[in-house]
Amino acid sequence: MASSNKGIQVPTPRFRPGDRPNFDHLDVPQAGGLPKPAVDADSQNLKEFAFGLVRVLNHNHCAIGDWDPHLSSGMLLDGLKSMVLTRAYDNRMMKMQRTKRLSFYMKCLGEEAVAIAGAAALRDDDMLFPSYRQQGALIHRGADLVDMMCHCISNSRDNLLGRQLPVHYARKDLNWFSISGNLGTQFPQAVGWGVASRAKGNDAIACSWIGDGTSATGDFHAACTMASTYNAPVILNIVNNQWAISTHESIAAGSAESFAAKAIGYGIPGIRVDGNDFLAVYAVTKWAAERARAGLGPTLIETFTYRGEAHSTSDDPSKYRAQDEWKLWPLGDPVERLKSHLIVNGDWSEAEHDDYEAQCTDEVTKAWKESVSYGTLEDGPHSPVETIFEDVFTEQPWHLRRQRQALGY
Amino acid sequence: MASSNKGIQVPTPRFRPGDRPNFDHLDVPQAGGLPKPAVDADSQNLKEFAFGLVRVLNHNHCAIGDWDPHLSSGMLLDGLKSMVLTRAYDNRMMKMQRTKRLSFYMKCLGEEAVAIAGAAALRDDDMLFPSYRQQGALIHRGADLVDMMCHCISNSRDNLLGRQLPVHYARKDLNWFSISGNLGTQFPQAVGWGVASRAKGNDAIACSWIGDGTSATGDFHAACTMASTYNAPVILNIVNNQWAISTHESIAAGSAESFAAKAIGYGIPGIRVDGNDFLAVYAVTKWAAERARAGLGPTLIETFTYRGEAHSTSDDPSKYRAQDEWKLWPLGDPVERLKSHLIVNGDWSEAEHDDYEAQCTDEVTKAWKESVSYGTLEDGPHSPVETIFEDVFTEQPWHLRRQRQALGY
Amino acid sequence: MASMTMIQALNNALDLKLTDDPSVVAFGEDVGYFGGVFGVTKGLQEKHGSGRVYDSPINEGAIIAMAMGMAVNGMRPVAEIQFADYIFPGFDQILSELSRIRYRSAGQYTAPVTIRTPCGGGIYGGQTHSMSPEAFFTHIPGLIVMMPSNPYDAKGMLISAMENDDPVIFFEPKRLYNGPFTGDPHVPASSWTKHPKGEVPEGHYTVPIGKADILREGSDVTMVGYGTMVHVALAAAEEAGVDAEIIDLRTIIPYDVDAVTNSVKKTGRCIVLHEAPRTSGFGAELTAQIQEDCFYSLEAPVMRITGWDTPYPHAHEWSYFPGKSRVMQALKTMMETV
Amino acid sequence: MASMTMIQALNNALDLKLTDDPSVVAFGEDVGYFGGVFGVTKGLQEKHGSGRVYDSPINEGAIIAMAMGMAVNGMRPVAEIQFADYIFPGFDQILSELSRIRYRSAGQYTAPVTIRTPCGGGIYGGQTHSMSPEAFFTHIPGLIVMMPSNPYDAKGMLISAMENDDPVIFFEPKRLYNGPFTGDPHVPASSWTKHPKGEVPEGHYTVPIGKADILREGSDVTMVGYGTMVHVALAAAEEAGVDAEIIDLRTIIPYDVDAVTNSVKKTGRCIVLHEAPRTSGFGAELTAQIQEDCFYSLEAPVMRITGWDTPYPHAHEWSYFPGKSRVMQALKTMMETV
Ligand SMILES: Cc1ncc(C[n+]2csc(CCOP(=O)(O)OP(=O)(O)O)c2C)c(N)n1
Ligand SMILES: Cc1ncc(C[n+]2csc(CCOP(=O)(O)OP(=O)(O)O)c2C)c(N)n1
Ligand SMILES: [Mg+2]
Ligand SMILES: [Mg+2]
Repeated sequence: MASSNKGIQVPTPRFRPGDRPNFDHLDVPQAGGLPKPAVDADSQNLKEFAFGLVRVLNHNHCAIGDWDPHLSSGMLLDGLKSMVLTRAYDNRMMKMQRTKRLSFYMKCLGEEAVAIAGAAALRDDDMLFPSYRQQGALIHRGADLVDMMCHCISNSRDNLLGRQLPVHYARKDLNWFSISGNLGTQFPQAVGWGVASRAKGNDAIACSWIGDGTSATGDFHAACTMASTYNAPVILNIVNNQWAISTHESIAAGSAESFAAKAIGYGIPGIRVDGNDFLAVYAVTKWAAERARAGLGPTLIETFTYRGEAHSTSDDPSKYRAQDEWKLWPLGDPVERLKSHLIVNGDWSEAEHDDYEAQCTDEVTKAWKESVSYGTLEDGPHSPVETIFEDVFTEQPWHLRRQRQALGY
Repeated sequence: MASSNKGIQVPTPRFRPGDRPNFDHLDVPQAGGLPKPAVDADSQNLKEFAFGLVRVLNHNHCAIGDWDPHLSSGMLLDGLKSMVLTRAYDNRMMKMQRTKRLSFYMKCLGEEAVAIAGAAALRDDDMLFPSYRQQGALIHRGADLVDMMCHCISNSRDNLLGRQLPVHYARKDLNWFSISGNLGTQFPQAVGWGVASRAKGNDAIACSWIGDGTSATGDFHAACTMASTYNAPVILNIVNNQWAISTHESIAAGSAESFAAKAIGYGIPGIRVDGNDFLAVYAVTKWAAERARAGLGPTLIETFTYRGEAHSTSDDPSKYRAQDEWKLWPLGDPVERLKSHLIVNGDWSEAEHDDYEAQCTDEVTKAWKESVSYGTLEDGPHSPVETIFEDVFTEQPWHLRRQRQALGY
Repeated sequence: MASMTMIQALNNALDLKLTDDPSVVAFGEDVGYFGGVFGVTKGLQEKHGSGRVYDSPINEGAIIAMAMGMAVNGMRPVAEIQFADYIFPGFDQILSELSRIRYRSAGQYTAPVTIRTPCGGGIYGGQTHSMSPEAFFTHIPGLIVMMPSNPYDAKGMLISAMENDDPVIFFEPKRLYNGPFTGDPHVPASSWTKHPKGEVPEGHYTVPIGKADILREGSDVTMVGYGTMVHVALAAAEEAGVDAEIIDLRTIIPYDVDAVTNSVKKTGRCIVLHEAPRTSGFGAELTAQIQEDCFYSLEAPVMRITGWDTPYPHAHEWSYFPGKSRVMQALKTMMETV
Repeated sequence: MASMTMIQALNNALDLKLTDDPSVVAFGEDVGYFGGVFGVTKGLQEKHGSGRVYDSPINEGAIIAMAMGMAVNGMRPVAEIQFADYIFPGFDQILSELSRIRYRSAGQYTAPVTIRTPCGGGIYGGQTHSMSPEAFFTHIPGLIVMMPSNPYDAKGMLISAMENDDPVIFFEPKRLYNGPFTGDPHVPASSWTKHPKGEVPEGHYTVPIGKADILREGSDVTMVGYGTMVHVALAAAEEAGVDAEIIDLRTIIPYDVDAVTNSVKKTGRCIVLHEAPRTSGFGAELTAQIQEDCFYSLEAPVMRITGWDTPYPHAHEWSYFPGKSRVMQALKTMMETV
């Protein structure tokens, strides 16, 4: 890296508002270019995967190469449908936040494949430790939209009793951990969960996701270190969507060649995968899951993708990044790519897709109507007020009892 | 890694008390085997250095290969003398701790070259952020033994006013940072120091050392991440002396191939060096220093060595490791190796060495006598009692004034 | 003089010091190009360059350690922690390092670092964007802890913090960023334009560390607080028609013990207020000290009005926040105690 | 019954639970083969296997996060933090995660984790091996905080902690590990053998969470403390000839408010004691609550005997430690106050 001799050097993104993005500098390898290693391959021999990019869908929307998971059309359609439904859900919730029906929202536009293909490649009893941008996996696991919405609007049916910010779902019934507002904390917890699974003689594994920005946290290092030491059955995903709020991924990456490369320092496989390629994400996750389940330890996956929308409803990306970045993103839109693949395969059509999109919009509208019938954040009803003193401890100690009474309950 | 499917897996050292150590499994490459890259080489092309072992002194005690720093006999002798003096100092202090003249002590037996060759390769205005096992560097920078001892026995001349545990030296006049009892905290601080140096237009760099065990801390990741992001002029050393108190290095390493390999994930050069080879440590440090000084960023160095003695005066290593490990350690004793090299070169002799050792013992004895004349921990005199309330803030606020008065001062 | 929000006042303080003093740098998550998620550093990178005002990776421990390393090398960094709730990954660097470096090196090394961080609830931020964690920092010897309640103080206090040689934890009550707030979410938000403390001199001035502000003199009861709660106290006393003496501590450590003691000795009654949980909150320290120093003047026990000992709940934010009605009720009880 | 040191009693509690309950694991730095730097886990790896008792990398945040993840998956991990001074790299995982998981998931997920850690001074450990950081944890809703003062309690309390469904921070006053200590370093160290609380049943028993122990009944003054300080209080009261009622809280959160209130109402005077720094120490909370609940019974202000607001100095350890003479002086002042 060339450099001057004075002053603090800070990486800058190539494009800022007003610039015309051009991603020619991104080396996007051909689909099918990388071999698929055996599940029990030694991590020492897998280093190239940390610098490459596993891709299955080629420009003609065909699945090629070793990594093609050869999924049935049914499974592919399920994945596509989850992605389309997730997008419809996100759009609706965003709109509702804009009319102040919920306090906050976060979309996953452009990253739907990351979570949904990931979840699809796992067993239902595998435990997910998500960040706030994997709602697709929750939907794919069959969460009822009404339940999800009730949480987001903190109404009387919110299973979290209005305690959590919207989108911080917790669903034990779906093996979905409680999302934390503190970045990265779930990564080493997932390792602990996985270690306990083996301790108990189970073969369920844990899977967690953090963002590119979050890879800088101490908890990232904690997770990778512990996963390597205890050979934990866990899949650790870094979702590199290029941005952390307004901060470009280069601030977390520094001069690193990839986020997956960090795996090498822990002696675990690190695989970089096209995050907008449903089949590739599925295949890599499946490989890592089989490996973990067989007692062969953790895998670090970098899903290379792009955050299509604002970080959350609290920021306006046009203030810090060039307007068309997502449109010009060379890895495309995961929904369009899987859709085209299904159409090329003869398993789907534009018309069916349009119909399905309309159906999702309806479903989401219906769910919304039902949800607000159980209350909204603004007008209630919410959970009973005295619940704010519950679940702090198993039993309410005297000081909380006094405080509850002081509030009149 | 082969593995069973149930139960928590924990790495274990090969040898425990009662075992006969055998280090045949260690792949010790020949001296001179690795090329020396250009100072401005791209870190992407330096990965092999993270898995190799830079060695200069061969079995015949000759310096060979690209990394030979071609040091003058004077410099080599200075290094040897610092090592011998450090060892004498350590021995004396250990003995004095055993007779309760100081509360605590930590030796660096077997690791003298790490700190001393490191310091020798740096400029005096380069700032050192040491851990507690680099006393050799302090001695090499010319610290007066009496001053060091006065600190260790917390007497009236302790420059730290008796506030710190022994061996936690702080010497601004020697560009030696204040040693912390909290492992690893100095690593990211060193990065900040380095960044500030550049901000001010200076070319002084920072150099820090942590242990193999400490590489697991969050601060390690903080340091490497920040160093990479801001291209900081800093040398980050992991002193892999095989043990962290009773914990074998495999607990921090997990299945990693080396500690230097962690550098790859940050896109910075990672170099593994024979830590018992003075010339190799010097050469690698010098290379990293030139690189950093030229504005080319940080380097992570793993110095591969062995902790010859107890962790500190608080533990007994015969309780957790095989007795002869250090004697059988294939990389030998750094003092013997440099001594033999100088003898082979004709610049030193056994007799001169013996004389010098005796001289060091005398010097240390003399220093000890003088030190205790200024007080000891047990009997004082110490710093004035009221100093415990000073330096908490620049000015003493009312609550500390009241407390001081309550104590009668 | 100009009318400024608290955000503008803080921005102005930073701008001034960045201009004045080449050793000042400001950094943190999203602090650079974007200007911070609340806009406190807006425009500063453009004006002072990316070598002075810049983004950092998401690692609060690293941010604080970096700042400390820079400070040890003669700089005066101002680090932003995006939300006070996220300061804890940096807690060890603050407690074990920043707060002790002067002490443990016997004055050889010092760390004039200012850590700015928005705190407090009132924006439906849920349990991870609402904390008021000041009490933790008051239990760490060697840290100055401050919290302004208005734009004028914010600027003067931040400049004092940046010019001070000790590390400062500088809490910014985010609910006050854009206007005063009396604790009733149903009253339309007011703005700093109409508030006298929204008038801020454009040049350099300081508000001294350790000096409280008596916002209102009174004889019935002393109310001691800082940040958002002083506005709540003012409004509650007003509405309850109680002649309260209201003290804005501004500096929490070392706080203005004389202002507090003199007032309580005069009024004989005291309510301490904070938004943080009650148990071991800074109100406990104030109460303990007041009962010690003013025991023979007290006509009633010192009363604490605080947040509850629970995480800050999202939907029931206004049942958690110690708002006007709770303070009025406390005033009533307090004045009825004989 | 057997005579045990506190180390042996803790070891025995762990051994018992490891035997009883397959979901229990114990881990931490040097906890496995070596048995911990103070020997609390000695022999347990050999007996229960390296899959139950094992070493961890040096990352306290990782240790706590691991424990939490395991607990969420049905286990009951006991994590050791080698010194309480080193718990802060794990502070975020404790505060943001462990303490809140039950709350934020509305009871779906719970984390029955016990974090054991030696605390306190008295062994010339300097500022990084002497801290008593309990107050920080008392300000975090959702944590149980305990500190035993003798072998009998240590075992019964540790078993209670391990069987409880809430996370517990379990402080072990290291100065008491091998014998009671009355705060005078010049008196020869005594051993647990001669102490009634050194008699420890070999089987399972519990000391209930939240229940204080009245070590001595008395009518002149109430002394409230925990850990090492209760021994100092006992010795000081004895030597001063004051008829003190001495309460060992044992559980700090939630503490036994009835025991404290009843006693202070009876005696009319109170001294609270801890080794931690004074400002915002747990003594502040106790004092604030006592003056609220017992205001009309108090004949003198509640007095705090604590460590100073400085790091724990190495050489002047005994000027820092709130030892017998300071407590006796306080008793004198207290009894003279009318
Ligand atoms: C410990 C912590 N620090 C800061 C924040 C504030 N914050 C929330 S999201 C975010 C950016 C995260 O970026 P990334 O990890 O890339 O995830 P993405 O949003 O892109 O999915 C930040 C800084 C936080 N939630 N937690
Ligand atoms: C944060 C923290 N955790 C734990 C400790 C206790 N401790 C002191 S030294 C040590 C082992 C360090 O081993 P390593 O990093 O390999 O350094 P070495 O002693 O071998 O030089 C431990 C666990 C500490 N000082 N700080
Ligand atoms: Mg991102
Ligand atoms: Mg080591």
